[in-house]
Order: sequence, then C-alpha cells, then structure tokens
Amino acid sequence: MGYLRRNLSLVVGIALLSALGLFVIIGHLVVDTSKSRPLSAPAVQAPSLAHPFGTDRQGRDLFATMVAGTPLTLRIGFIAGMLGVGIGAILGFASAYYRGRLDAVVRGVVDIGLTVPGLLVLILIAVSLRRGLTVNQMAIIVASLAWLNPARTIRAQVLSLRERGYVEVARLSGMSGSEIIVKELMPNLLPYLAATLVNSVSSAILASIGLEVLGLGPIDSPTLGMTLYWVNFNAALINGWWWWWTAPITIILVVFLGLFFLTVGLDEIANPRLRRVI
Amino acid sequence: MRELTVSYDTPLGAVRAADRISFGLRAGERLGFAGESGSGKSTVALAILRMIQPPGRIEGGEVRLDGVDLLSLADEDMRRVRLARIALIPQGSMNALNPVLRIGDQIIDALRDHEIRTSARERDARVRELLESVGLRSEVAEMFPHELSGGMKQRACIAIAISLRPRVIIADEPTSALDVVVQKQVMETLARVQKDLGASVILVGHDMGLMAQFVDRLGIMYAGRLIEASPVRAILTRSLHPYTRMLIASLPSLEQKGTFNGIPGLIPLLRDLPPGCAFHPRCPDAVDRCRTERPGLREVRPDSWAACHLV
Amino acid sequence: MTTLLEARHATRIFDGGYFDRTSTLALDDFSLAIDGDRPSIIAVVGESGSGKTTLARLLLGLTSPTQGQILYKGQELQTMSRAVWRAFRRDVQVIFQDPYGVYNPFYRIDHVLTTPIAKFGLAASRAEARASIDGVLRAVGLRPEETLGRFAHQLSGGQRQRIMVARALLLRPRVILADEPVSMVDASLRATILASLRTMNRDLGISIVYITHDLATAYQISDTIVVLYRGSVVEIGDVELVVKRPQHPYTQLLLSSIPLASPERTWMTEKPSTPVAATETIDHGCKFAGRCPSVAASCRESAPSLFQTDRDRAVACYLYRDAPTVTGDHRQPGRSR
Amino acid sequence: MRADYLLKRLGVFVLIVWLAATLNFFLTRLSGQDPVRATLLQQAQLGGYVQSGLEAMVKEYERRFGLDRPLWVQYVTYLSDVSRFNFNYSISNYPRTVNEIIAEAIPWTIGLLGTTTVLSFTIGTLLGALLAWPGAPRWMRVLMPPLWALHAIPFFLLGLILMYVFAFRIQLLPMFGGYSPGAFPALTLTFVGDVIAHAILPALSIVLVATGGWALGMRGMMVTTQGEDYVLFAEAKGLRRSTIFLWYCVRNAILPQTTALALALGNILSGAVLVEVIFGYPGVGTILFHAIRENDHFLVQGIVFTIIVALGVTTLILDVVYPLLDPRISYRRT
Repeated sequence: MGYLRRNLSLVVGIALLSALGLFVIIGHLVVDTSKSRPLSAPAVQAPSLAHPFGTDRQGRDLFATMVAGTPLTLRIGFIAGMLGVGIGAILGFASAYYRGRLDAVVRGVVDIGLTVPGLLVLILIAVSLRRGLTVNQMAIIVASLAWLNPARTIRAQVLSLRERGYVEVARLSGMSGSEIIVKELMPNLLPYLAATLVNSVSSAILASIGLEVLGLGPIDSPTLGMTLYWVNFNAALINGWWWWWTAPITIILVVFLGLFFLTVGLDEIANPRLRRVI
Repeated sequence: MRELTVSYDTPLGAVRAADRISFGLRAGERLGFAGESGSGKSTVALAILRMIQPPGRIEGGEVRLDGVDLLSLADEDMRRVRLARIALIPQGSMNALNPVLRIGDQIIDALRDHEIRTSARERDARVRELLESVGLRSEVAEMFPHELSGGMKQRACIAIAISLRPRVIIADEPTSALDVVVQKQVMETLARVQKDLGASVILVGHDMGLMAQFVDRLGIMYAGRLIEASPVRAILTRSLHPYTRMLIASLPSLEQKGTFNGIPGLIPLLRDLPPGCAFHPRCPDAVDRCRTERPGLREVRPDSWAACHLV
Repeated sequence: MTTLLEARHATRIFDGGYFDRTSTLALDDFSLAIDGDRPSIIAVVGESGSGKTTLARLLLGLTSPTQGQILYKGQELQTMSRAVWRAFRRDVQVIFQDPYGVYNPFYRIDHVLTTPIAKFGLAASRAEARASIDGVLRAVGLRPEETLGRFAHQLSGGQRQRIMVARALLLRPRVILADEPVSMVDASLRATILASLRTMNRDLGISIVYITHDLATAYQISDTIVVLYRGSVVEIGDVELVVKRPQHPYTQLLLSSIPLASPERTWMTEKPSTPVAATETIDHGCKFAGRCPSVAASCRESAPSLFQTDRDRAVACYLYRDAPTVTGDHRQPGRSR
Repeated sequence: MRADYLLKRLGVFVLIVWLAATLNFFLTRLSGQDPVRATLLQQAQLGGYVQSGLEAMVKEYERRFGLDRPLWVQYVTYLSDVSRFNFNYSISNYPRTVNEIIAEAIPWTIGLLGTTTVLSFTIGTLLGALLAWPGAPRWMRVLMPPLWALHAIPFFLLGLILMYVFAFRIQLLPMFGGYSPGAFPALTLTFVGDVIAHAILPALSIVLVATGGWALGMRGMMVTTQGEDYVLFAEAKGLRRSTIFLWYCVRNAILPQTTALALALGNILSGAVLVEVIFGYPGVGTILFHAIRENDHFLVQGIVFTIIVALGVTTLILDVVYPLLDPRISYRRT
C-alpha cells in the first residue's frame, strides 16, 4: 500500500484510533471494570500504582472508568453514526435519483432541519424522557437527527453524478433504477460515503457527550461524557483534582483527532485535487 | 518564434507538448495554427503569452516581438506586455468572463491595471466605444456574463482583447461551441477590428473550413511538431505533407457526396512517440528513412515549408 | 403496416419548477415516422436550443412528451407493458455525444458491452458473449485484444466512440439514435465512425436518426433531412434537394454560414457591424420572423404550416403558401431511391 | 424574480418558527404524563412545600393552560401564546417570567457568539484564501497545521484546557462567570473591563477552533476557483496579481463560504451552549443548563424556541444578503 505513505492524514487517523483500541483491549485485561462503579475505591486519590488514573470523589477508579466508558461512548457514536448515514444515504440516493415529490420533501426537511441546532432538539427529547436513559436509547435519540447532514451531502453528490452519460447508458442497457444506484452510482461514492460516515460518527459522539455534560445522559454509566459531568458537578478544576478531568479529556482528544484525520484522509481519496496543495 | 519547446512533467516522465516550433508572423497577417486534439496548437498560443501553467514549463527557444525576446522578460514586464501588445481571445466554450463582475468593470480593471489614467467619464466613453465596435449595445456594460448569449460573450472578450490596441491578437478556438451562424458573426467582427487596428492575428483551431476562409497562411501541427506551413491556398490545393493531404480529404464537403476516407490508425500518445517522423505509422507513403530519421522543416517551395523526407 | 417508431404532434415544455414561471418550449408539434421496412438515415439538423436533443430523448423514452405521443409499433411508450418495453429498449438504441462521460470510471470499458448482453440475455454462455463482443469490435475497426480490459481514460476519444457504436450493434437494434456522435471526435476519425453508421444502415438494415448541428456531415450520410429551428420543423425532405436548393430562409442562412475548406473565399462578407438584436420572443407567428430577411406581415400573425413544394420536400414558410399544405401526421416524404 | 425569492425565504422562516413551537409542544409530551403536574409534584417531594398550597397551584396551572382539554386545543392555545412570545412563569424561579430570564441572558450570548463567529469567519476566510495563493507569506504555512488540528476538537474541550492553564494554573484570567461577583453591572469602564476579562477564555475557545474550519473550507474553494477559466483569462488580460487574487478568486470563493456559514450556525450555537456551561458564562446556555437540572419545562421551552427563532432570523438575513454577492442568484440552492 504505497498509497498510504502519500496520504499522511489517513495514516495518522488510523494510528490514533488503533492506539485507542489497544488501550481499551489491554485495559479490559488489566483492570476489573466493575471498579468503575462508585464506592469501589478510596475517594479523590491522585494517580498512584494502585490507581494509575487516580480516583474521583464518588470513589470510582478512573482507569477502570475510562476503560469501561470509552467503548460505551464509541458505541453510541457508531450506532448513531451508522443509523444516521444509513438513513441519510437511502434518502439521499432515492430523492436525488428519483426526484419528484420525495426529493422536494427530503430537501425541505433537510434544509429546515439543519438550521435547527441538533443539541437543542436532543435536549428537548432527553428532558421529557426523564426516567434514566440507557446507552442504546441515547444512540437512537442522537441518530434521530444524525441523518440530516449525510442526507444533504449524499443527495448533492448523487445529483451531480446522476446527469453523467454512463447513468443514461446503464438505463438504456436495461438496468433498473435501484440497480443503477447500487452498481453505477455507489461505487464511485464509496470513499465519499466512508468520509461521511466517519464525519457523522464524530458529530454523533460530540452530540452524546454534549448531552451527558448537560446531565441528560445515562446517569450511572461510566461514559466519557458523564465523567465530565461529574467533573463539572464537583468543580474538580477548582479543587485541583487535575487527574479527574485530564484522563477523559485526553481520550476525547484522541477520539476526535483520530476521526478528523480519517475524514481528511478519505476526502483526499474522494477528490484528489485537494492533495496537490497540501 | 525560434525552436520553442514546451514540456509537461507527468508521472510517466516529461512529455513534449510543443517540440522546436519555429515560424515568423508578419505585421497585419492572419496566421492559422491547425491540428487535432493533442497536437500542441493551444500550447504554442499559451507559450507566446508565457502562460504555461505547472506542471508545464517552457524548455527552450525564443519568442521575439518587435525584436524583444518575451521569454527573457521579468514577470512584471511580461505582465505589461499581455493585453497591451499581445492579447488573447479565449475559447468560445470557456466561461472566460468573471461571473460576478459586470462586463464594463471587466474592461475597466484591465485599463486600470495597465496604468491608463483617465477620468471616469472618458473611461465609460471608451467602454461604450469598445462595445459598439464589436456590435454590442452600450447597455451590455452594466450586464453580467450570465445575461449574455454565447456569441455576445465572445464579442465582449474581443472588446477586452482590443481595449489597448495590441499588435498581435491570439484567438484560441474563439468560436468552439458556438453555432455556425453566430460563429460567422463573431469571425466577421474579429476581421473588422483587426483591420481597424492593423494588428496581426494568430488563429488556433481544428476547423479547416474556418481556417480556409479566414487565415492568410496556415501551419499544421501533429504530435507537438509543426509539419507544414504555407499560404492557405497552397495547403488546400497542393499540400506537401501526406498528413495534411489526408486531413483535407477527410473533410465532409457540401458539393458532392464522396466516400468516407478517414486517416487509419490512432493519434499518437505524446508519451511514447514513434521514432523518426511521428506520422510514419499512419502514413501510406512511409519509407525506412521516415521510421528512423526525424525530418526537419524545409522550404520546399517559396514560402511553403514541410517536414517530410519524400517532398 | 404500423411504423416502427413514430412521433405524432409531440410537444415538450420544460417549466422551471415551482417558483420559476418562465417555461421553455423545447419541441413544438413535431411529427416524424420511422418506417422499419425501408431503413433509411434521417438527419435532424438544428442549432443549440433547436430541440434536437429533446427529440432524441423523447424517441428513446428518456423523457415523456407534454402533448402528443411517441409510438413504438403503434403503442404509446407511456402505456406499454413491461414486456413490450423490453422489446422497445432492444429495438431502439443510442450513441451519445460525449465519449468521455458515457464510461463509468469505476469499471473497465468491457462493462458497457457485458451489461446489455446480461440484461437482454443475448448470449447463452460466456464464450458466446465474448465472441459477439469481438465481432462487433472488429466491425467498427477496433482490435479486441487492444481494447478490452482497459479503462476509459487509457483510450482516445475516437476509440471510445467506436466502442459505443459497437455497443449499439450488439443489441441488433432496428433504430439507432445518434445524438451528435462525431462532434467531439477529431476530424480524421470522424469519417470512420460515419462510415460504420452507413454500413450498419446498408448491410444490417438499421434505421438511423442522425442528430447534429453540422450540415456537412448530415449531407454526407443521410437520405432525408429535417431542419429544426427553436423546436419547430422549418424544412423537411430529400437531402440532395434541401442542401442543393434550400427554400426556407433559415436553411439558406445555415448553409451560407458554413465555412467551406475550399480555396474560393465566399464566406467572409465585410458587413458593417449591426448591433445584435436580442432575438425577440415571438409567441405566435413564425419563430424565424425576427431574423428573417424576407419577413412579411402574415409571418408575424400566425405560424406557417408545412407546404409540400416538391414530391420529396416540405417547407414551413409563407413564401410557398400556394403549395398544398401537408395535413395530418405526415408520413416520411416518399424517398426517391 | 427577486420578489418570489424573498417570499420563499420568508416562507422558510415562518416554517422554522412553526417547527420550533411544534417541537417544543410535542417533544415535551413524549413521556406521556403531563409535564407540569410531574414537575410540580417532584418539586413538592424535594422542597417539602406545603402540600395543600401545591395542589392549588397545580389546579390553577391546569385550568390556565386547559391541560384537561383535548390535546389539539392545548396545541392551539400554546401556539397563540408562543406567537405573542408569552412563555408563562418559570417554574424554578417563580414569580419571574421566562421572558425576563431570557432577556437578561440574551445580550451575553449575542455578545459572545456574535463576536467569536464574526472574528473566526473573517480571520479563517482570509487565512484560507492566502494559504491557497502562491504569493502568500511563508509563516502562514506554519500556522495552518495547528489550526487545522484544533478544528477537530469540540469548543468546550479546548475551553476546559484553556481554563485549567490560564485561569487555574497561571491565574491570569478569571475562571468563572460573566463578571466578578459583587461587581454592580453599570456602564463604567472598570465593569466593561471586567466583563471583557471574563469573556476572553470562552471566546478564545470558540475562535481557535472555528477559525481552522473556515480556513480549510476557504482553501478548498480557492483551489477550485484558481482552476477556473476566468482566472486564466484574467492573467491573459495582464491584471495585477492582487486584482486577480481579490476580485477574481476571493470574490468567487466567498459565495459558497457564506452558504457554509448559514449551514454551520446550528452547530456553532450547540457548541457555544456547552462553552457557557463550562465557564458558567451567564448566557442562554447556562440558563438552559440550570433549567434542565431543575426540570423547569417552561424555561427550557422558552429558551429552545428563542434560540431556534434567532437562528431562523440570522439564516434569513444571510439568505437575503446572498443575492447581493451573487448576481446570478435566481435562487439556485444546491
């Protein structure tokens, strides 16, 4: 894969995410993740051999919390991201290819939906579903808005491809509408779809962490967002318990930087013109 | 122009888009450059204006205008030469006009950047005069490019090209993608403004009919090389190079329904040109010498040059 | 005997969508019949915006007419059953203009040939499929081993266009719509493609609708010619008559505007530059009135109908109003050959 | 053509406002039982209110909002209330009305958001434009990678880091709130200085992140514009490099950049809410945070509605301004 050497961003992205994966896997082997529950360790201990990431005020071992919480947050991101791109792609392809009323409806909903800040709608939903959310419910709530952006971008791409000559040749060669979408349009959009997926996973994670920081997340689960909520709740910063928030912050940084470089790398594959200037 | 060579660096190595081109342009003359796609005709036009964009570069040769070698000029001096002394009329199919600026402003910014200090009133008068000289109403100055038809846009480009009364006008396929009726109007406009200015015109294109009716002398390009240059009447009646002969023969005429005689084989790829004369694989009269030794451009008859061993 | 493919008073209006009230009349009451038993080459000539591509898309069933009908063997395209539609799709094929846009960059060029074979079940086995592909490629002057297995960007415009002709041949169609097939191909290769179109017509009995703005190639290849101006037929008839003795002012203007590769200099006239009049929009009357040198009062009142001025030619111009008008959906004017 | 373009944009705006009200109404009733009663009863257990007084309050609310009547009647009354901007009393800080609380918070958010968005957009666009222009100074290239990476992380994350470094560690800047506790809000120089000091960190955490995004977007657009035919012809016209850069490249590349601004407003605001919460900045975000914590339905709905409408107005303004930049617009939005 000589290609990877030239596409630096892709390499950096993959490296960051695989480092994170390694951390979680090794973590599960090394520490008992049940210690991420409150009162399973002496409170407010600075990082030590016994507790490499220290402990928080409710007595959670932060290393265990990170090891248990990271996959949870990533899971929310991936479920919501996948659902978002899945629905978005279906609507994007169908409305752009078949046009007509479906296209008008999709475009209208997307144009208006995107002007409404996603977080606020999520807050409204989360506030009303007060009785404790599970991680999966969280993913579905986030997914309910995550499809808007993918639908818009994929629709725009399909609209431009739809006018190409080879689509008409395919139609005249006897291919049906759905066959054309799958066999003629989709292969050209694969790198672009991958970039859209990574992008929507990243914004889904951002939305879920946002909700959790506002206290609307699954209260007792050790996700990264909830850890930040307790950091804020207990004013860890002012009390100088620096270890309490550096752990989640670093992990979140790695997650977002990894996903960002992955998106840029995939964008380069989708349209090589940009690479010339970097 | 003497021994002008332009090459492009491609992943598969350097490719010679224009290979040692030499020709002379006389004052007030209409010189044509004809050739099929990939023959290097547009490269020559852009090279004269020193506008070869990377990854292309001018390898060697000279381009002299009134004794001054343009290739050795400093960038700033070359910039001043453009439009003032050598003007370009872009391709008809390109959207060469800035979509968000009015036509009048696109004439004025050229005047301003060439330090033409005039009052607003004089400037607007000049714009009106230029537009009317190319057959456009003066209201066009206030209009945007998307409000004009293809033909009107080309006329606006001609107005810009002649705004500083240049000595040479280079028209690179000025009427490509225009309808035949509009094409005739645009070419008549170009002919008239050329006569008023006494400028010489280099017309680059592939439409032999257009060349036959417009230019005085014609150069034929093939695979980046100039293979024939003669007065246009000589080219049409007794062309020297086999490629020219076959090209003329393949043109559909309106007189009689002849048989179709195309040129067999494929246009050579500039990356792997055959040795010797580039046309020899497709040439019916090719001999061994053609396959090994590249023919130079010789004056076979007074003012008629050809690059072929058999002539 | 019903005609193979026919447009009967076909009209197509493109409206600009919900908010854009300006609608453009692309094709206006156009009738043309393609008779399967006497395959001929019909050229449809017109400038950009004359509606010739719209006509092609209507005849291919890619768009439907706003008024009038498109009939395949007497049945309307919109109401045909799926089975009849498949037969129509096989019988009426296309060669597009842009050799660069018709190949999906993701696949090798073989995809363009194997798909129709698979979709229409043209070959029982892979070997048979490969044989018929080799056959059609050789028929258009391409060596299969040099062409198959390669990507479109590795081939020249001329090669790609010849592959499209081969694709059309594969399906053994009865009509081929060639929409400006040679306008983006170099002059030297243009002749070979036009030659293969004519051999397909002569030897395989395939009717060809040759759509172009280039009257010279139309003259060289076609038997009948239709001259379109802003969606309406202005002159239709035998190509020798129409080209050698054009009657409609627009046809005359078209012919006089073509620069011929001949030593005599007849093309350039030193006319003073009359400011280009914006072509005024004419909602009734002859559309060419705005530019017509011999315009008369009647031309502005109502649009002229087609007048049969010769056995093999009709003209839509009041200059010939005393000739009998062509009524109903006129058959293809009888061909002399 | 222009009239119906404006009409269409106004129509979209009205639709957004209607959507905001409908979302508010239905989403809060997702959980089935009526929100007001649930909240008040919950307050009762927590706060140890006098039980009887509370019952009266619940009854009075139900009568006032006709919660006993069918849903669609409630919906209509709700819409009429909303259209008069009447969001009733805030449950958690009764007797103050929702409008009062929002009105107090809005100037802070507009101040923070307005300045940071304008700053990051202009700097980012300029930087992006210069980066794609060969004539640009060298050091700009060095600036790009850090900004580029910063663009990847959310605002509040950078906010936390900046707070720790500048407020906690070096105590250079205040850590919390909109102005020092005890300072009396007045138009004196000291107070304004105090407010600015408090706003630096939140503003910085937004600007540093957003600028990279605008620079990236603009650079991409500049790359495409430089390849356009009219730039080649401009060069052939012998125009100065600066003219080509400004009037041919930037002038055309700014169009999609403005559309991107309109589309990004929603995300910027979501991010800003979190920044306000982290810094306890007295804007609409913090109020929303407290409203959520105290389950104050009316306040939450009021804030959400106001923000959506405010965004709708901003998008409307951008859509009206856009045709001035692009004469071709007879409204062709991709």
